[in-house]
Amino acid sequence: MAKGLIKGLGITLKHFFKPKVTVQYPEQRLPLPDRFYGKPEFYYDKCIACNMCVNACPNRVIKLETETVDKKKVVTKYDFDQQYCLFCGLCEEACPKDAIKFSKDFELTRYNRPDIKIEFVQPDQVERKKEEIKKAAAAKAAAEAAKAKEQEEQKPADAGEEGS
Amino acid sequence: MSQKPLSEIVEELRSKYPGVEVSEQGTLTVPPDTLVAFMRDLKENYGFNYLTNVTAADYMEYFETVYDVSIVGEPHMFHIKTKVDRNSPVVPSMVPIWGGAIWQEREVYDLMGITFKDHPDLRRILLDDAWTEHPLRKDYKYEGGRE
Amino acid sequence: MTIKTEEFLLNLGPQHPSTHGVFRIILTLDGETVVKAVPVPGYLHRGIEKLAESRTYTQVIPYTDRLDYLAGMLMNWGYVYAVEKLMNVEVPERAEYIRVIVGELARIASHLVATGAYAADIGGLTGFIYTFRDREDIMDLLEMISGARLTPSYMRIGGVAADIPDGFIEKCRRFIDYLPDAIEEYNGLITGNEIFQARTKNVAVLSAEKAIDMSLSGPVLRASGVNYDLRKARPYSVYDRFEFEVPLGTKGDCFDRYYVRLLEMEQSAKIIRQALDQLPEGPIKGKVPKVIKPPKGEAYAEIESSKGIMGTYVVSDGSTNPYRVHFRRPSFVNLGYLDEMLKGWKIADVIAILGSIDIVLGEVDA
Amino acid sequence: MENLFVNMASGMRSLLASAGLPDAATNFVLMFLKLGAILVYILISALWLVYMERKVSAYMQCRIGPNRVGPLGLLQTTADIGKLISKEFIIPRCADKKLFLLGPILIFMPPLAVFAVAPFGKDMVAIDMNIGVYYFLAVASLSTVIVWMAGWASNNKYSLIGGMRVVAQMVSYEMPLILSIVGVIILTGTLNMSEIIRAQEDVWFIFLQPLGFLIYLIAGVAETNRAPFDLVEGESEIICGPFTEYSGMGFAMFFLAEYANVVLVSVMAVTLFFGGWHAPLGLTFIPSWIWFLLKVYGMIFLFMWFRWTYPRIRVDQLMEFGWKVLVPLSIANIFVTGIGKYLYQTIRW
Repeated sequence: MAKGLIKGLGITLKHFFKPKVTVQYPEQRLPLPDRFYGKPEFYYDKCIACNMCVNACPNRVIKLETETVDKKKVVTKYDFDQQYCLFCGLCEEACPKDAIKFSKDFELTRYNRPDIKIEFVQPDQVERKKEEIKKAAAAKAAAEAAKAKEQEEQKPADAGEEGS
Repeated sequence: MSQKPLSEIVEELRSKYPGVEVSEQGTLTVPPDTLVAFMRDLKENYGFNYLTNVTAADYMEYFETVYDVSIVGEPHMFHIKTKVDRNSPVVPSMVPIWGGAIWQEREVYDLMGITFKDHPDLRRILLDDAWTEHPLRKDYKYEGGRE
Repeated sequence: MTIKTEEFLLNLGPQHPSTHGVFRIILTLDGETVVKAVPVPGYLHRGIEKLAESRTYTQVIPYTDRLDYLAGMLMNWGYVYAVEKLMNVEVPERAEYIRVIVGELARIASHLVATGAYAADIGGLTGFIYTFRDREDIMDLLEMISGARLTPSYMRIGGVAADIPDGFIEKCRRFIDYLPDAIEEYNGLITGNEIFQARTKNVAVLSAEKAIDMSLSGPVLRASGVNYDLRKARPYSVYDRFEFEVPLGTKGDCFDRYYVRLLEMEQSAKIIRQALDQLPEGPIKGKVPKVIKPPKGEAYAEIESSKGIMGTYVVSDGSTNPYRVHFRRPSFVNLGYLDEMLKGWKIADVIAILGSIDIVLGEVDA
Repeated sequence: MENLFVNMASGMRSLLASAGLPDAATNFVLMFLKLGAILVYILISALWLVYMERKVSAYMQCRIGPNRVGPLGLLQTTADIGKLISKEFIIPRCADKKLFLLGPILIFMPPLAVFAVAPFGKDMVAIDMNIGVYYFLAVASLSTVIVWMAGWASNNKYSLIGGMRVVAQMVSYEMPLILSIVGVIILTGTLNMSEIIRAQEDVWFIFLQPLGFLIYLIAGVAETNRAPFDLVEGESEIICGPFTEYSGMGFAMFFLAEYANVVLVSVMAVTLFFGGWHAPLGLTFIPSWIWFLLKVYGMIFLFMWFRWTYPRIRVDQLMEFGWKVLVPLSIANIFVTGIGKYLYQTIRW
């Protein structure tokens, strides 16, 4: 009659002496798989400002703003409002350049609500990018100018040759 | 029990109920006034004893209630629709035929605002009792939200 | 002498340890006996069906995770299956097999929670911890393949998001081999316990006719002896290629409803084993355009989720957003008969009966 | 070691006597000290038991349990009590204030009062009462009233149901509890606890009264409201029973009193069935009071083991089991014991 009762006692007693499964969290950590969706990471230099991630997001988490410098798009703002994020990974999937990725950092709690929003783009980054573009444009312009000059220099010679 | 093939049942039903329209995918559209007789016939004479799903959709000019009925243990299934007048959205309740409609019809009533005649307990189910609108209607506009 | 007695109202929930979330039952009690019960759902209503109307077809997938959050994979599947039916998309074989594997894993996880939570409802907390210990392995597996434990959003229209990662199959096999030992342990600790049996046997007996009439599905229906499992009755995906049985109860009492789940876990393990053996090579995503724009029309598709029949009704108006999405949530429909089931039982039985139906409030309230 | 506490008491007595106190005053002071020592023991024991329960439950559930506060988490309960003290004590608006406040104050009375007659070791009993067992049964059953009072005064339906369950359960299980002890009393012919222990010098009564012990064990678990008989505070049904509305220190008092009751029932079990402070197998080099405590904590481990293995029984099954199984069995036990003793006496003498 009481067979089940005694068997139950046996099972709990057996586990009393068995090794435990607890992971002592802050000191010990379980390995996370590569696909884990933790804190998002944004690679500024890879981003081509195509807006794919913004459109892929089901919950309008990402805010992307651009500025056009010399006909090239510069990302001036990439805000990730993490409190609305579903961690579905659709933005990562949509991105053609792997500019947004999810890291393995899962400790996302913050003491203050404004801190939840991640503003990825730093002003100096934008400045640098703008500088780079300008420099590149200038270099290109210079190169073109030099080329044009060369051509011009060659031209009269050619013309002279032709004329002779 | 051995079931007749679905196409035969459809033919039979079509001859019995002239108002029934059959689409290419096999969806039956039944006029609301013959709905109860049609459903009762389905259950009692064709053995469709299991009502899976009751829902509704809003097409701005009219509502459509949707019923999915099947037979326990068999692959047969019917997708049945009824057009409901949007100004006076009343359809007969399926609860006397299949008890399982009780909560699903309450949900439709709650979110779509279609009244089910002869439903034993037609109250709001998901939303607050004091709510006055029906959010799944297409003309429902909610206020608030973020930013 | 006659003693004047009075019935009183007891508000069970919405915050109560054993309503598995925010569910409320207004009980009219005569002493400890239930005279009348009025279930009140809706405390977790987020309006997923309405939200879906302003999302694209792919964007709805993460929301389906939040229906039955104990088996998010199966909810994903139910939705993408309906959209695929609407678009007539062919899903590659490998994707189907992966779906079966993760779906059955999710089913085991969900049943483990049901088993453990039921033990806790009856009062034995240790069983709860044991089942959660073993569920952790499944969570690890799902995390490995989808990147998230509870809300995978792993399935895509036409296939799955990513292929099976390295080490997944071995880990999965190890878990499947371990599962029978775990079930043996639950049987010893929970099922075989005389007190547990006294609490659950012959409690709230549900006849097969009534269960069919009330559109109950899943283990609740099968516990009453009704053989209705969509994986067998109307095989979808590749379920017709696997050999498995549909465990049935005999009486339809709380014990049967509990025990059918335990037996189903064994069958699910059997399916996973076969799927791992047969797993073909090939693509994991069918030919689906980048922007999903199904033709005008509608589709209703059903799958067998861990709680019962999960149906999805999708109406398309030809645009990128679904015109109307409706989810037939098994937990919600299964609760329809709760008020009648509770009548005449004690307060303690209310918990036992509610637990045996195994609801998830995310699914009930959508 | 053996006479550590006895010597302390006699040393104290001679000290007081040499200080020129009259005999009556010396006795009074000594009694006061003894009861104070018992109070301290109970409180420390309750704290320790909360920790032990958490550790035992954790180990049975493949967990580690508290291990952060202090070495091995030993200070966890202290920290918890500190937290509970600093919390607000909320009195519900419609509660019966006086009774509501009186509940947690009174709940410690019955166990404290009973411990006065508990023999912790050889010659270590605060008051050697010749109706000790009777006193234990009478005073221990008082806690029913207090818990019921707390449940009623809370003006909460869960509390009320819990309170009703307390009364029903206690009354039903007091019967088999008392009747199971009667067997022991028939064997010894005394109600004095020290006498009962002395009678077990050769053979413990668990061997003479196995059925009596089993009934005592079951009824004792029910008396302390622990699983599988924890209907009173079955948290999956009625939240916390009569204690639902209590917060802060009020809750802590009920919580600790539960453990005091567990100690009490275990002390009685050891006294009546496990030979009290007698050392088993002649291992007398360990002091008697250590043996006693070892046996008591062994019993408590058994209680905890039950709790973390078994689910909860239903209220009607509880009543049925009490009245239809335990009471007839215990009466049969008395009957068999009586016949056995009569036969034993007629054959021997």
